[in-house]
Amino acid sequence: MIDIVLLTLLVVVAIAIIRMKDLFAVVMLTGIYGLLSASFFVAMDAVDVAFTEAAVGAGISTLLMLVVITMTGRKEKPTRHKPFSALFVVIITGGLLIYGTLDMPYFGSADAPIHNHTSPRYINDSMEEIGIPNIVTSVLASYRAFDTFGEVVVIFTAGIGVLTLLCVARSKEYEAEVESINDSMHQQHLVIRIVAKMLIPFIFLFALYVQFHGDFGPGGGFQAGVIFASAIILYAMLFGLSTAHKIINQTLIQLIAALGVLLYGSVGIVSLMNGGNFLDYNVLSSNPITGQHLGILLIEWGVGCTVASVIVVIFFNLAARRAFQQHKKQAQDKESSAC
Amino acid sequence: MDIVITICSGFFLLVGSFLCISGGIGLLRFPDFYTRMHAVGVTDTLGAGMILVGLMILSTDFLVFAKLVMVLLFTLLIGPTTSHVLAKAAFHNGVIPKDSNNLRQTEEKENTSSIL
Amino acid sequence: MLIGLFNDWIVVILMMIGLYIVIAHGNLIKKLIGLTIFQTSVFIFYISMAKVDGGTAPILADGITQYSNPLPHVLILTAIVVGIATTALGLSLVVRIKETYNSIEEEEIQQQDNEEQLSMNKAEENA
Amino acid sequence: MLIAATLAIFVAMILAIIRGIVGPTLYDRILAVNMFGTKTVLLISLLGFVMGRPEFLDIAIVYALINFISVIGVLRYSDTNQFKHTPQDNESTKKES
Repeated sequence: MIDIVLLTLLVVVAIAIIRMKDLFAVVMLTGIYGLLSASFFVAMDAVDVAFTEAAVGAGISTLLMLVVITMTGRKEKPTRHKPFSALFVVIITGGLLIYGTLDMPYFGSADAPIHNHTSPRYINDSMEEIGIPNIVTSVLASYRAFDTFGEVVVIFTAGIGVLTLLCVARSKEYEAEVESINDSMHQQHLVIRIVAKMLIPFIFLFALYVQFHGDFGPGGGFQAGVIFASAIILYAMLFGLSTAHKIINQTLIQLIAALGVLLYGSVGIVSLMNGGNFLDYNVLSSNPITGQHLGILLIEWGVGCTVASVIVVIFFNLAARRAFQQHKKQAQDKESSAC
Repeated sequence: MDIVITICSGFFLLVGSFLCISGGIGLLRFPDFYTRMHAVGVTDTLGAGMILVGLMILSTDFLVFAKLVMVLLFTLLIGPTTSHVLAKAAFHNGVIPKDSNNLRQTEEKENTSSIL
Repeated sequence: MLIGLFNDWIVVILMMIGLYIVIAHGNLIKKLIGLTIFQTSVFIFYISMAKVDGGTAPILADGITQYSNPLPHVLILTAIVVGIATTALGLSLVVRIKETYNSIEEEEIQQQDNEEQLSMNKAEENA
Repeated sequence: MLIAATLAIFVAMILAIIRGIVGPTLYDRILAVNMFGTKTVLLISLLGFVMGRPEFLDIAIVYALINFISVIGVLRYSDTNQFKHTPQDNESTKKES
């Protein structure tokens, strides 16, 4: 019942997103959309997914889009031609897809093909083979560890891509001027500053809890990385980008992103050297269960480091680009007024 | 003992639900930003607190209780802060509170806009 | 049937909304948001496939026999984080496009490209 | 009683969505999103009890924290001259010149 209400609300919000021309409002609705889909995931028992979507969909993606909108302009221009052809394509495709769903197994039926192939083994045997209660973590980090390695590399590559596209060469005088732009929030908002100072340590602590508690409850490297990064982003937003740069060195962060992938890969290499398969943790220790625990701990650390530092790198570069553009604009204004 | 727990938690949950709904109606019906924020800011924190207290009474596990206390503390800390910051930002950015003199006009405007 | 396939139909509707935004809107950021909606519809599809009636979250505990399927959860969990990373890459491309063309509307960008092409052709003819 | 509270929260969520869609000013929308976030925290906590596995309250804590971060972020990036000129921006430009 709950899921039907949530899905209907999702459709309503999505239709509202089509109609809006103000991109800021669209981004706010995207935030609501993320929150709704995360509640849907909780109602569908996917607690780990809800955890990730909560941190990513409602928090980070809204923020990144906002930063970009402040750079590219807020209004969407109305399209001149009528979108009948698009509507035609969409209705035809949708009709075909709905025709396709008629063969699908009904929602929640326990004898659907998806439930009797590999998942019974995960549910029945994972406690003996891996030894941790959270099946999602054991599948993510042990049974399908190679797949997860691929995902981590994709995230790392996306970080490199953002870095290549947006990195600005910094000079001393530019830094000094950017500092004066950036610190406006810090000067004015005493209340948030103090509340954030109280909250940031909690967020870091909670991120560590999520990182290490991933074996027993919802959580793990991906979620912890996102939460860790959002605490750093909060700090950077409140106290200015240059202050954050002084504390968290960009080069160091890039190094940590690479080290996370390296740690993940080297766990695989070590298990190869000990005579097992790539990322087979049973051989890491004399007792297979201890080996699994060690392997999962190490690769969760690798994932956490990479995700946290890639998201911080993405945010820092977008925000630095924005400050750089503002700086250039102000310099131009000054020149024109001098003329 | 069980019945006392059920009645207590039911009372808190009902009061919390009432506050949540009234906050929602206030958000929808009030004429300008500041009154809406007032409605939400007051009822949101108290309503959330009430529902969380109701759940705390229901909880049997200590860890669950502790997590609920944490959620409650965060809500109590964050709710008023965001209200304050929002009001400040809105005022700085030129959202003008509606005067009682032109309240009638704005009500009419609101009605027409909600019909549209 | 209505309840049994409701989730799938909602998934199709959301997917088509995303596709429509990508096709019909010219604004690049709006297109990215359409892509996000499309992506979320796929997530919803996987997660609702994983649900088993009467099951609970796939975290082993005493006294529970029926669990939902953990495999789609794993796939989507990683896909969400990969999704935000790729969206960020798209956003940074939009930033660069804005810097180069001073616009993020598809039509204006194409117009500028066409003009540039024309002027280049003319220059070649003159030469 | 839990079901009643869940329904009440759904009603409040729907009202917040309507305000988020209609909302004439930008701040109404931020307010709606903020309220929606709080309601989501409550919904998750209640769902844990309704489904009989209340140990997943970690998610509710994350929601509460992330909600704060996103509201601060929205205010931080809506406070610039792009949207409207603020006294703070004036001050910072004065400092430079």
